[in-house]
Amino acid sequence: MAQTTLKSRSRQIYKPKLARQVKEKVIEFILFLAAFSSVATTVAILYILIKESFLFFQEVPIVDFLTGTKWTPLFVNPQYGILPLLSGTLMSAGVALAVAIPMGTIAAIYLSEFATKRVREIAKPALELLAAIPTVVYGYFALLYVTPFLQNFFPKLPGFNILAAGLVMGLMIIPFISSISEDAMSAVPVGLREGSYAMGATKLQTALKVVFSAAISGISSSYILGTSRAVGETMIVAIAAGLRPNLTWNPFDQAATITAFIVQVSLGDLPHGTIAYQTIFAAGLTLVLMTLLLNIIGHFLAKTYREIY
Amino acid sequence: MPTTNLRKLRTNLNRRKLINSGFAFLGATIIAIAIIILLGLTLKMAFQGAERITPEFFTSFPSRRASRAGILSAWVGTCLVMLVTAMAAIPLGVASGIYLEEYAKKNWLADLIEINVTNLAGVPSIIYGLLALGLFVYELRLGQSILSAGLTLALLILPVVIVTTRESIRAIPNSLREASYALGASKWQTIWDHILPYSFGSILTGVIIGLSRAIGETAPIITIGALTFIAFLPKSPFKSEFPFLSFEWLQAPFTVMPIQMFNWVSRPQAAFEINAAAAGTVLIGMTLGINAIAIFLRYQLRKDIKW
Amino acid sequence: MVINNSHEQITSIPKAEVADLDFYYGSFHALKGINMTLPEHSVTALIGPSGCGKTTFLRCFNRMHDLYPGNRYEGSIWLDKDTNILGRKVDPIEVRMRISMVFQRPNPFPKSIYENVAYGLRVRGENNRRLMDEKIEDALRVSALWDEVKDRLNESAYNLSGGQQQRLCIARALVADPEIVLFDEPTSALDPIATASIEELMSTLKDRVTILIVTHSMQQAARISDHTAFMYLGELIEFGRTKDVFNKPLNQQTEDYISGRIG
Amino acid sequence: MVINNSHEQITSIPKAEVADLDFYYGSFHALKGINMTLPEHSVTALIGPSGCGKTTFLRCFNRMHDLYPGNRYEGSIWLDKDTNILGRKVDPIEVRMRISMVFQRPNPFPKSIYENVAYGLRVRGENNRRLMDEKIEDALRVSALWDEVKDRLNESAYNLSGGQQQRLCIARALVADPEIVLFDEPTSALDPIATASIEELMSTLKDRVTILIVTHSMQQAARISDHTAFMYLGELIEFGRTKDVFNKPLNQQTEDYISGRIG
Amino acid sequence: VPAVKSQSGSIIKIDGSSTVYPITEAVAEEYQIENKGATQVTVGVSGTGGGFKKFCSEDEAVRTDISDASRPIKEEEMAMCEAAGVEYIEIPVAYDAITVVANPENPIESMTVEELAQIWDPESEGEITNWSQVNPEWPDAEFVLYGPGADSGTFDGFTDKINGDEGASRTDYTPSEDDNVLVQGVSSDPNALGYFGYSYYEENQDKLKAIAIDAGEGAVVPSVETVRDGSYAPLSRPIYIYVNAQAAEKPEVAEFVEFYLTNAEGLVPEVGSVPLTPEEYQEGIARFQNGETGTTAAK
Ligand SMILES: Nc1ncnc2c1ncn2[C@@H]1O[C@H](COP(=O)(O)OP(=O)(O)OP(=O)(O)O)[C@@H](O)[C@H]1O
Ligand SMILES: Nc1ncnc2c1ncn2[C@@H]1O[C@H](COP(=O)(O)OP(=O)(O)OP(=O)(O)O)[C@@H](O)[C@H]1O
Ligand SMILES: [Mg+2]
Ligand SMILES: [Mg+2]
Ligand SMILES: O=P([O-])([O-])[O-]
Repeated sequence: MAQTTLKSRSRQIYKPKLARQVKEKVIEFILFLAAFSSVATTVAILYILIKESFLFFQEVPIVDFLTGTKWTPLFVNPQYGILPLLSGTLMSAGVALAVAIPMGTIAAIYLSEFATKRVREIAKPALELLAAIPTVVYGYFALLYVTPFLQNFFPKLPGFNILAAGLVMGLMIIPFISSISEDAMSAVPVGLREGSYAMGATKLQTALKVVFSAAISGISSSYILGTSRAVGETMIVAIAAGLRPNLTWNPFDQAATITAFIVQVSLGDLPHGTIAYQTIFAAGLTLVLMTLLLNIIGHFLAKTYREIY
Repeated sequence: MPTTNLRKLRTNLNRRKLINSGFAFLGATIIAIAIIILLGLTLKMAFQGAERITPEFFTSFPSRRASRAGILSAWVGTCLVMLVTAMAAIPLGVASGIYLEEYAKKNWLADLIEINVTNLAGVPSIIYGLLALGLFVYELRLGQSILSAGLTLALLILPVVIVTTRESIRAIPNSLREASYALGASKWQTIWDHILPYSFGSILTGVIIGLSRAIGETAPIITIGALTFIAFLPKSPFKSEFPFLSFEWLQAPFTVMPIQMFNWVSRPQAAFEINAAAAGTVLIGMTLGINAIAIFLRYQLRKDIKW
Repeated sequence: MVINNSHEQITSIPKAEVADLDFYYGSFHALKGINMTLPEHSVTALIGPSGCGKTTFLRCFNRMHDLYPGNRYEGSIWLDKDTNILGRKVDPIEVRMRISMVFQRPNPFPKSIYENVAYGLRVRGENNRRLMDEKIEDALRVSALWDEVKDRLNESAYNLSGGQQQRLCIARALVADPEIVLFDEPTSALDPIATASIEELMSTLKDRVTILIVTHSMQQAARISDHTAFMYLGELIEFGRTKDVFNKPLNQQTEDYISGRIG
Repeated sequence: MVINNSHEQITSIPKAEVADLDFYYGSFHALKGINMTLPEHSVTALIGPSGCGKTTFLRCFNRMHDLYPGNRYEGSIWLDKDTNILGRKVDPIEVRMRISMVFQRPNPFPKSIYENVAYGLRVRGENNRRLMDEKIEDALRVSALWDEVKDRLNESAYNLSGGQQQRLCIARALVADPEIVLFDEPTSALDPIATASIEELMSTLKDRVTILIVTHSMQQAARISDHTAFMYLGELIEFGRTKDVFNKPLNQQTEDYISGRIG
Repeated sequence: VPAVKSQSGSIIKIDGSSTVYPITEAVAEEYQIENKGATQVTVGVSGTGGGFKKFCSEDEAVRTDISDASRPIKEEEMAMCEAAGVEYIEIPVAYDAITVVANPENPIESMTVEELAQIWDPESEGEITNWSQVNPEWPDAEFVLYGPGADSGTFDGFTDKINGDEGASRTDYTPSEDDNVLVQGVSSDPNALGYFGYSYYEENQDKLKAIAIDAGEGAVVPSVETVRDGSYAPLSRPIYIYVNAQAAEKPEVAEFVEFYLTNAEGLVPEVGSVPLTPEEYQEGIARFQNGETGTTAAK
């Protein structure tokens, strides 16, 4: 090949350098801004919550807020103890998790280790539908079908109660646990599974002793996710668990959760700037801190039990 | 191997196999129970609402008389809100996903964004409602409008879109990236010509799943204050004079399907319970329809793409 | 068509006998009419070009193919002349308790060193700590790992080097006194030093068990095995004493392979 | 320390010259003081045991290592004596436009056959359909694929067989008239027949371009290359005309490798 | 309601009392049918207090044109309105009876004002929790209370008239601005007791039982007659709409208010409330047309 063609060829390809580099940089910057928008969202959430809560805590001592056993912010002698809302939140989440964790885990083990490919391909999306149903529909189920059904066995059960809301919420949370756990278990390398089968283990032994422990990080993060779902779930409890702040540990009782309180107050359309308006932000801040704490725990769990195979 | 030994081995084996089958039965039962309960409740609702699901139900506004009340303003509102949500969440989420997967260097900033996205995914939806109330309604003065609601839900599903975008991009084998670079493509060329087209389908699937979640969200919309009697439609986005597009509808008051259902659920008259059941059935139908599209897309993609 | 150019001089007692074995992955006919005997207390090597079916054959011995749908065996593998491993009524789990396996890549469980070896006993419901300690120490000694790990039995197995992990897997395979141990290219993921230590192990192991090993290295086969089987395109082409197969192959294809002309 | 036992008889014009090349994956020193010339219009083979750095070396020529963080080059590779490929101011994208690459596994884009080849032109902003048609036909002809695909240029490239896909990748690499084409074990994922057709191609290609190829098969190196470089543990041990390297290696390690004693 | 295509402009924003809501909703519905969607009306339910907070808001984006109220505007609300420069016209639209309801399974038929006060007194919180503590003849069972929230005019009216002090109430009950929630609660719990506007009882007579109230002259059950003749005491009261005087100058608002008052007589009974007399409605129209601002209700 002649030397001249080589030269001209190289000149041709050296040409568009600067324009291209500028374009690449601009695009990268735009994409960065987009990615950063999620950080901006978090900052905005914290800003709004902290700003309003700050005003709130100027009126209400933080100790009273954390230790008070009565939550009556809208009455004549308002009391701002978050404990009743907290107990409602924890109780309903507790009932839900008592349903969802065992059922979700067993379903995940079954799907990943026992089910045939066909069954898995049908059952997994079918289970995922449980999470796709709008929560307002679940609230409807809990209030109009599940509570009356439970009243057949527990005649004293009030019309609004934690139990029905929690049970239905548990049903909704199952797929968060089963799907993510199943993914984690499926990701366990075939080599480990075959190692166990080659020792003469049954499917169950392989599933529980090898696959489960190898996938523990993914499984524990599914529990964390399920928990933060349960704690933050709103419509089911707002519709079916009752709106009365009630410091109780009895699931047969009615009780308002943090989320239900926010919804209830929002329905009344509180105007900007009143203390009643600020209460929902203080309650929201509490909720965010709870879920943040859960996430941090999840992060640690994932770190300690990182999948190492 | 001595036969006594073999016999011991077999007894032990039989016990283990029994436990094994017991568990398999338990697992299948649990899955079946969960699905049957869901199916049972849904069908019960559908039967209860069936008498109300007529064409008029879709073309009537809400009314104080249950038998005349319909979901026209609700489903139109839902569609418009979803439109805003999709328009905001898709570009933002896809761009973020691309940045995180293809550009971000391993540094504290990338870690921050990454951890932040995970965290946002766990923030309860009602908190987005509070954000919207404080930010969109009061600080930015967007009012209790379709725009506020759409943006709120867009932020809510942003983590879903980001995560699925990242996963779809990650599923593209590195060999294709290297092939493109080796031909002298720049980074953006590689992304635009290869990464995006090849992951388009699965990103779309993720977005649709995100939207199907947004469609049923009630709490954040209640928080911005949308529970009202709305018996009219927002202005049409099209008009006869130039420039033919109108954005007034963005500012309009609105209601959406889950809010309408919530409204009817909390009415005590049995007749409205039927409406609520009918609206719930339609809402589930919409959600399932959207999910079915997503599943179909995913299936089509699996069939076509094999790298 | 069954080609079986066995040399006649196999002397030891047969531990297992393969008779007319065919194997199918769905419709793909991967093993074709294999007949072979596995002599007791000796090392038998399977060699052949990539894709010829060595791994497939090996995994018939502990019914590993049962784990995946669509696989089909035909023919039989007789263990001690009385049990057909492939028999319909024979439980694959029982087979696997008698015939254990070591894989190509070390695959210790994400558990402690102790628990990895203990697993072979625990699946049988063994819980007696004294007995387990004893057996585990024994297995680790035989696998030439005891001295290196005896002070850190509770550490994670993932802290070990690749070679140590593979020896751990060997200990795990040995702990419950299997009759046959199958090795599928056990050193292909290891460096030369780790490889040497595992090869050294082999010769001591055959006092306890019968060994069947797949290897892609002819040199390795020559170094460690007593008998060698050469496979090609799913068929067993030649089987005999290692030195015979390597020095005076009966079959042209074997010779081509050994001299590097094919593969 | 630079070991460079080059035979002296290299005759053709150097297309590229490697001078004191070191390469690091993070802190891992993968290439150590390599000096070599790449003769123009000829096929140069890189051989050596697995992990010796062949792929790493090859990917220095088109700056592929720039794609991943933590990689570091030292030294230089002069192209046509005037451009240092590794130079700080040289844009890797330009390098890749002049030096293209074919990978170990065929990696066509999930696009049509036509668009696969066209992509090499499109990245340069070429859009003239007539000119593209011409160049694409030419590239496909040179890659001995034209006759097989000319009637189905709009079909997906995934409908082609592995060997056809690899030839498509070669056409893609050739379409924009590169000066050097790098091949990284281009036949290792292919069956013998496909391999033969690609080997055949090589000899016709060298009229257009300079070829550097990594292969794990010494036979292949012997068959297709004009010059051979033997690498070991990140160093270039021996470099010279292929027949010299294979028949009278200067270095003991080369001889050991060629005779199968190591690797 | 048949579909009406949206075409033009103005929106009338209404919010406030849940007691008035059914009436306003019915009027809005009829008005929009008649009007073919030319004017759009939104009706929210925030409770009387919540409604006034919006009605008198400085923020125009939030401010409503009309506020539903189940009690007259309070001093502090007047001050808020003044600060925001909002003038208003007060128009009564119906009578209401705050109705005390129990589950139909509950054997109690009537209560004296004192008994009611004892149940709802702030002092009783945590102390009085059982029917029999109030009246030994009543069942020995814990009661469960439902009532409106603190933004509610009904709450203000009830506490004022029963406990003698506006806002004085025990707090360990289920509060909701949405009376439908209260109906749900009482109807699903045999030991429940609640109170809310008459129309919510009227609509749900099959699930609820109205408790007769004895203010010293014998127990009286709420009904259209007992409200009209004043014998259902002390829990009867007029209910209002408040119209922003500035907004009233807009023709569509004026048209709507007049439509409201001319059709109220027919629509009020339909939603289970007690209508005013035709003369009273005429007076209201006159007040409105004359633009008489301020409140006339005796405090
Ligand atoms: N799960 C499977 N399904 C279908 N075909 C398979 C499967 N596993 C292996 N094969 C095919 O069966 C044949 C034998 O494979 P096998 O893995 O036994 O070869 P091998 O001799 O062990 O090769 P290597 O040395 O590469 O491990 C090959 O053609 C392979 O492609
Ligand atoms: N991305 C990487 N990061 C760190 N080390 C690497 C990386 N890629 C390769 N190496 C190491 O660099 C050395 C050379 O690897 P390279 O892939 O160049 O070998 P090779 O000669 O091509 O081997 P093969 O024949 O197996 O392809 C090996 O020790 C390898 O482990
Ligand atoms: Mg194999
Ligand atoms: Mg390589
Ligand atoms: O909603 P209220 O009528 O009780 O104010």
